[in-house]
Amino acid sequence: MTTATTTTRRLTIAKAMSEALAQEMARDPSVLVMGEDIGKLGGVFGATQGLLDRFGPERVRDTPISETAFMGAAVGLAASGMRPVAELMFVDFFGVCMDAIYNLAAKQNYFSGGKVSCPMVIMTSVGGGYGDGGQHSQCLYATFAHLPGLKVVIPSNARDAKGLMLSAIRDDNPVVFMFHKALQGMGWLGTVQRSITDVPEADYTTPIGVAAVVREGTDVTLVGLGLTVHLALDAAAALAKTGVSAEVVDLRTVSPLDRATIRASAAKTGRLVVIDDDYMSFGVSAEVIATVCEHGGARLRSPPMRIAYPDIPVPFTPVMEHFVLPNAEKVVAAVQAMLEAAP
Amino acid sequence: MTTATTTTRRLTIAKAMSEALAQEMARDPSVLVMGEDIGKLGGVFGATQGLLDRFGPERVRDTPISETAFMGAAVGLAASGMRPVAELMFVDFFGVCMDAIYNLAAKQNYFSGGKVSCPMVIMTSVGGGYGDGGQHSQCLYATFAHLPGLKVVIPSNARDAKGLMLSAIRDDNPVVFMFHKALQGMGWLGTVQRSITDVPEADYTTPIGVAAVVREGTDVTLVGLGLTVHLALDAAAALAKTGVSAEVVDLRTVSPLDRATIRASAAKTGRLVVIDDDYMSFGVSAEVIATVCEHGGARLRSPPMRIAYPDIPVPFTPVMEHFVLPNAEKVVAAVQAMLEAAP
Amino acid sequence: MSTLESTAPSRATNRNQRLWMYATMVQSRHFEALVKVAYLEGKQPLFNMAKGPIPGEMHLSDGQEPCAVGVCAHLRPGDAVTATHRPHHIAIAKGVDLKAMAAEIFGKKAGLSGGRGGHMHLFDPAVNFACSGIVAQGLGPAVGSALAAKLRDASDIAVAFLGEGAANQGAFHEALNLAAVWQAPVVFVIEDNAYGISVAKRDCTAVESNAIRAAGYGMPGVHVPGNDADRILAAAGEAVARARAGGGPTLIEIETTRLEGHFMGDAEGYRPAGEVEALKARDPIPAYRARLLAEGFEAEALDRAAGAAIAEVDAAFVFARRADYPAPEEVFEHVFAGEGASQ
Amino acid sequence: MSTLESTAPSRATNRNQRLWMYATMVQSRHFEALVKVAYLEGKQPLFNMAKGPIPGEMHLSDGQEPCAVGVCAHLRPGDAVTATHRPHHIAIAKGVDLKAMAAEIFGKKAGLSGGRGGHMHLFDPAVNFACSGIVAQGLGPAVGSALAAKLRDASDIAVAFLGEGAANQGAFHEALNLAAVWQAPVVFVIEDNAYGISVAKRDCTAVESNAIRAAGYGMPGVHVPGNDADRILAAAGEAVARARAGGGPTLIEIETTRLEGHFMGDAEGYRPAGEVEALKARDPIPAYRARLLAEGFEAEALDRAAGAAIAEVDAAFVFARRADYPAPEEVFEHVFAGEGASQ
Ligand SMILES: Cc1ncc(C[n+]2csc(CCOP(=O)(O)OP(=O)(O)O)c2C)c(N)n1
Ligand SMILES: Cc1ncc(C[n+]2csc(CCOP(=O)(O)OP(=O)(O)O)c2C)c(N)n1
Ligand SMILES: [Mg+2]
Ligand SMILES: [Mg+2]
Repeated sequence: MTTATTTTRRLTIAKAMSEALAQEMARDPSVLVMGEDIGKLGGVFGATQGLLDRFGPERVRDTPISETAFMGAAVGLAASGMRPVAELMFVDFFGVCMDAIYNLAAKQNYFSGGKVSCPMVIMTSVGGGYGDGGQHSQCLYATFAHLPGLKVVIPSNARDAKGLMLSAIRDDNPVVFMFHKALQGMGWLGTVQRSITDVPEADYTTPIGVAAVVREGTDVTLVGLGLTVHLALDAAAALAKTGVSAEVVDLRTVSPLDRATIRASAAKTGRLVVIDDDYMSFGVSAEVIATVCEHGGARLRSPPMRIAYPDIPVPFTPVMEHFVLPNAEKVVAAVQAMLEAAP
Repeated sequence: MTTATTTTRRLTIAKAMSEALAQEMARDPSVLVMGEDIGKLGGVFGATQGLLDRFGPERVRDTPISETAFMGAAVGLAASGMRPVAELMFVDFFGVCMDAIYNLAAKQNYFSGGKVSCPMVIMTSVGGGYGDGGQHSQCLYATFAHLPGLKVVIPSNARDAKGLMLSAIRDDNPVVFMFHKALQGMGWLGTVQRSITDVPEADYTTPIGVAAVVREGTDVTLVGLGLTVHLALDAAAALAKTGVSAEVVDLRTVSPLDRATIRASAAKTGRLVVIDDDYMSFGVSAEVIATVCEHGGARLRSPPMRIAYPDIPVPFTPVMEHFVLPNAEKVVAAVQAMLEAAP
Repeated sequence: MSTLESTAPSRATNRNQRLWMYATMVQSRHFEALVKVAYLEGKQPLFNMAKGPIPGEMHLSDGQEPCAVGVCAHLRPGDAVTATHRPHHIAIAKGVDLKAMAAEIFGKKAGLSGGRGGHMHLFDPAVNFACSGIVAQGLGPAVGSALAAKLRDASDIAVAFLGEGAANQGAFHEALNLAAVWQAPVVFVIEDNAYGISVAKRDCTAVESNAIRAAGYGMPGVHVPGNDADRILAAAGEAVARARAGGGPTLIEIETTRLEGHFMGDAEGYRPAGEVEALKARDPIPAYRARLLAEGFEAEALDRAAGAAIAEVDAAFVFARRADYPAPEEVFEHVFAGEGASQ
Repeated sequence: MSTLESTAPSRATNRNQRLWMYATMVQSRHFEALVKVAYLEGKQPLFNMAKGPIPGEMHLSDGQEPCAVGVCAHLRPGDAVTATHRPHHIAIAKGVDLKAMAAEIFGKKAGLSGGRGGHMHLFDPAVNFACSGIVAQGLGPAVGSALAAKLRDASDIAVAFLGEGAANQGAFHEALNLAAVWQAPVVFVIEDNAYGISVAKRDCTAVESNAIRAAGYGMPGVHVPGNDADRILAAAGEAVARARAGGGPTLIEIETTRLEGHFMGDAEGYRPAGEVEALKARDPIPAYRARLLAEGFEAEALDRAAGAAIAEVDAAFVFARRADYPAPEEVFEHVFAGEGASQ
């Protein structure tokens, strides 16, 4: 990890992503970007703003609505020495092109015995909370993290977003870069202000596969990723007022999972709550809990808890959606229940 | 669950599946079967043998290699009062048609507020161990189980296969019926003999969502599904010789997961080993462990262990593949290590 | 079969039908006008899509009404229609209950699915209407519904609407081939509004007219220029009659216009200057009114029909606004058919 | 553009090229013969696919050699080729290292990917050859490789081979459209062997010749009857030259014959009686030999070339059989590029 120079510029994740893309395109002629509406429009979620003007239509390609073809093409480009960055507009659309992602991109290096690598980035928006209905609000972290050969990152703030994007492009492997719509900094989506951070202008990388302890504490470990890091931080602030010291771990990468950081924090605090806005079962929360509880994990003082989106489609109407989404209050309540049961 | 009359006929899972299909097609004119090579060929894995001759090409449809179209068509058929059974030849191919499965079929009932149900069965082969390489040997249980609106079953023997198939067809929801190639009873695949069981000729159902304790024990709970149930049973037999009494739970359904049975067994024995031939991380083993360890789960005497396929593509060459697949010896070793650490 | 340029008479014979078409176009446009008003309420700060009485994305159909009425004029409640993310005009022309539809868009309990679906997931089994937010994924279900009708020897048919951008998605190809192989009674209707979000048809589609693609499936392909309800009526009439008579599928591409942005909030920077104004000058509804007047319809008759249609919409919006929100706990209902709430 | 019936001269001019074609067809056939022998060894009991020196599925290319040599005669190492689950003839014609290829099929350490890939996953970057076991998924990567060549201003091209069954897969449609929109230098070559496993082309494809589908992408479509290496050579020559000259993609469909089952062990009950015998009577290799002799090639020259080709195969198999298996632990290598073993 290159150490970055300090700066006071504050950027949204969208701007941090487009800045990282622009800097890397300027530095490395093999980088090109493609996807739907990433050219003239600058990306529905603003991740490619300004790139078409600066780098032209050869390197910034608006594609047909043909995810299978362009994800497959990215694999061929990667095999041929390029470093494509392909946007899947919503992660919810993975079902139309997953084969190219998980059977081609993810396995190319292995099938070729290391002779043909697959350096590409798939960037995709995740998450709900703004009433977009069940086919535009999913997270699917575990869907991607379960399948080998892919690295999967999800930044919770702009600083990490830029560093992870630069790492992702330079990685010789397919990296799925998931950005959460509630953190993206597009005015029309509402944005958690804490995700807008200072971002060094310089070139720097944030390592893939390394979680961050974003708040230290002693009584309980709250593990989150993307948006839920902010729920955890809000909960930690509320808990602090009641004298409970919560440590917050931002996973940043779900594959490969930084099990050491998770275990160390759980061992330190002896209590674990995982917060995940993806479907609960067979999800991130179970993997984190298993990582801590299994042989070789860490000893806990109380049974761990998970606060996740339940195993139901995402409803449209806000009264229902917000009822089931994780939030800071649910985290506080869980921690309090845990402490009451075994102080 | 209808109680079945006794019989001494022994069938393979393939025959049990095709018998269930034939019986239900005879009973219910709304049932039809479609997929690649399910007609003249009787299914690459024999699940539709004899159906074309008996029910004709209107109800037994060989399709083009167009999984997206025929899975989507199944959704339309289901919405229109039919009960389609569609075969996805290998689960590995899910990536070309997952949208129709998880965004259409799985969510139709919810999106319509219960007004348009989606009674369909997707039957698909899973598993490796016979040298078919990384795009034809995957399990992907967790990939399907993670997504809401689908029920997911995987029989470990012919008796359950027939009963689960009849339940699946009669269920008003999409059911993914995963059959393991190592249990299918096709001579050319080799078959675990224990999967070939007596199968009542009569009509009977095996309930979806209910696990079975297939061997009782007191010292450790071994949880498996499909093929790994047999690894667990083999391990239990070996452990019995050393005086260790292992209980074996056959999940039978992964979604919805029968958490009560899992927790009850784990509470009884105080030890848990989960055996899974799907990729380890974000998989079945983590969900089972979280189910037991989390708040409301069960108290264990030792940290649980998981024996799963590692997070790597499936290699072709048998020396590598068998090295990483779970087997009974690994289960025995895990249990012994667990008992040694905390007798 | 070769591509046909629609040579339909510009003067349809059925007076009532044309009056209905006019009034229904007016109704649809008024519906969108009221949606617009409601959608913009409370979108603060900075056009926050999550806020106001109608959150999420909103795709309006202004300008595309001729497609909906020209096709649906031939349809009966038993005919199935699958629409897209831009479904209002089609739903209205198909006879979807206006009150329940409006209530759904407001996320109310009285909505078509009790607020679970939202504007991209409108299901009304009373008139066999459904839609999906994933591009081109309505086509498979339409083929399935058509096959179901054929199997039960009904003369019902299915119509799948899609955008011209969707014609580059794999599902389009698979569904057309499958429909042709099955000789399913289905009509594929492309609404060519020249854009898929920001990407112009000419920049992403290798042919000028998608009608030519029909030849690749041995089915008639018809191109209908002019966004003219009468020509659409005639072209659709032939296709629908062919399907009902067992003559198999047809592909129709209609040149239409999108008078609004892709979704509300779209800044439309990708449009050439003056384009929207020019399109609005060719607004199909006043043009149709002028034609009807010129042909001798009385202004009073037109106004009466339009007035009644508008009044229905007004009543639907009053109903929808006054209706109750569902209880949050209802979110767990209808995940699975025939079962209670999931958790 | 309309479909072209290939009107190539049946008498090619380049003597060496045709000698190479003949010898390479013989080489490929001999390769398959030795695969057959090895594959059948030890398949006990009951043809157990898991057993013997070559486990898993085995798709032979006997009868399809003219497609491979007619196309690859025009290719250079820098040109990319993606093939299918039936890749041997194409790999051989493209110049893949025979020893490493044979060793891969035997699962040896000296194999192309050290035994990780197997017969459906042959990668040889020295000649830019790759293949995939998922139907039609090689097309996207070929378009990507072609674009990469175009972007670096090389005259290299890409060729994607596929079966006629694959032409009904969505990826086909998307890739052809994308290639046309990008004017990528790629040739799509359909080997029409009349079957996709057991399903006859006429039962699943709505048109007689897939060449007609090219019109839907504004690219030339060529139909080559007769399984005739010289006609294929001519048709491919035009397409390759067009691609190299910047003239964009071409679709070629070749009528060929599958002389064996879909895979080894296929009982072929779906074939009409006598079909295989009739096809074998038209075996393209003896026919080609006869033509060359008739045109004045000396038998001795043919035999010498063929003999050398056969000797190479024999040597490759000796090498492959004698080669060592990898160490099991190597299974963890190459999951990710540029990193050590994963676990
Ligand atoms: C598979 C898939 N890819 C991308 C999208 C995002 N998306 C929604 S609408 C749209 C444009 C569709 O264009 P067109 O089919 O022409 O319909 P129009 O919006 O013009 O009515 C896109 C790309 C999606 N919903 N599904
Ligand atoms: C997406 C997908 N669906 C199904 C299969 C199973 N499958 C393997 S080969 C094959 C038939 C392919 O037919 P064709 O394209 O004509 O090639 P051929 O086998 O005749 O060479 C099928 C259905 C697959 N590998 N991938
Ligand atoms: Mg459009
Ligand atoms: Mg074929």
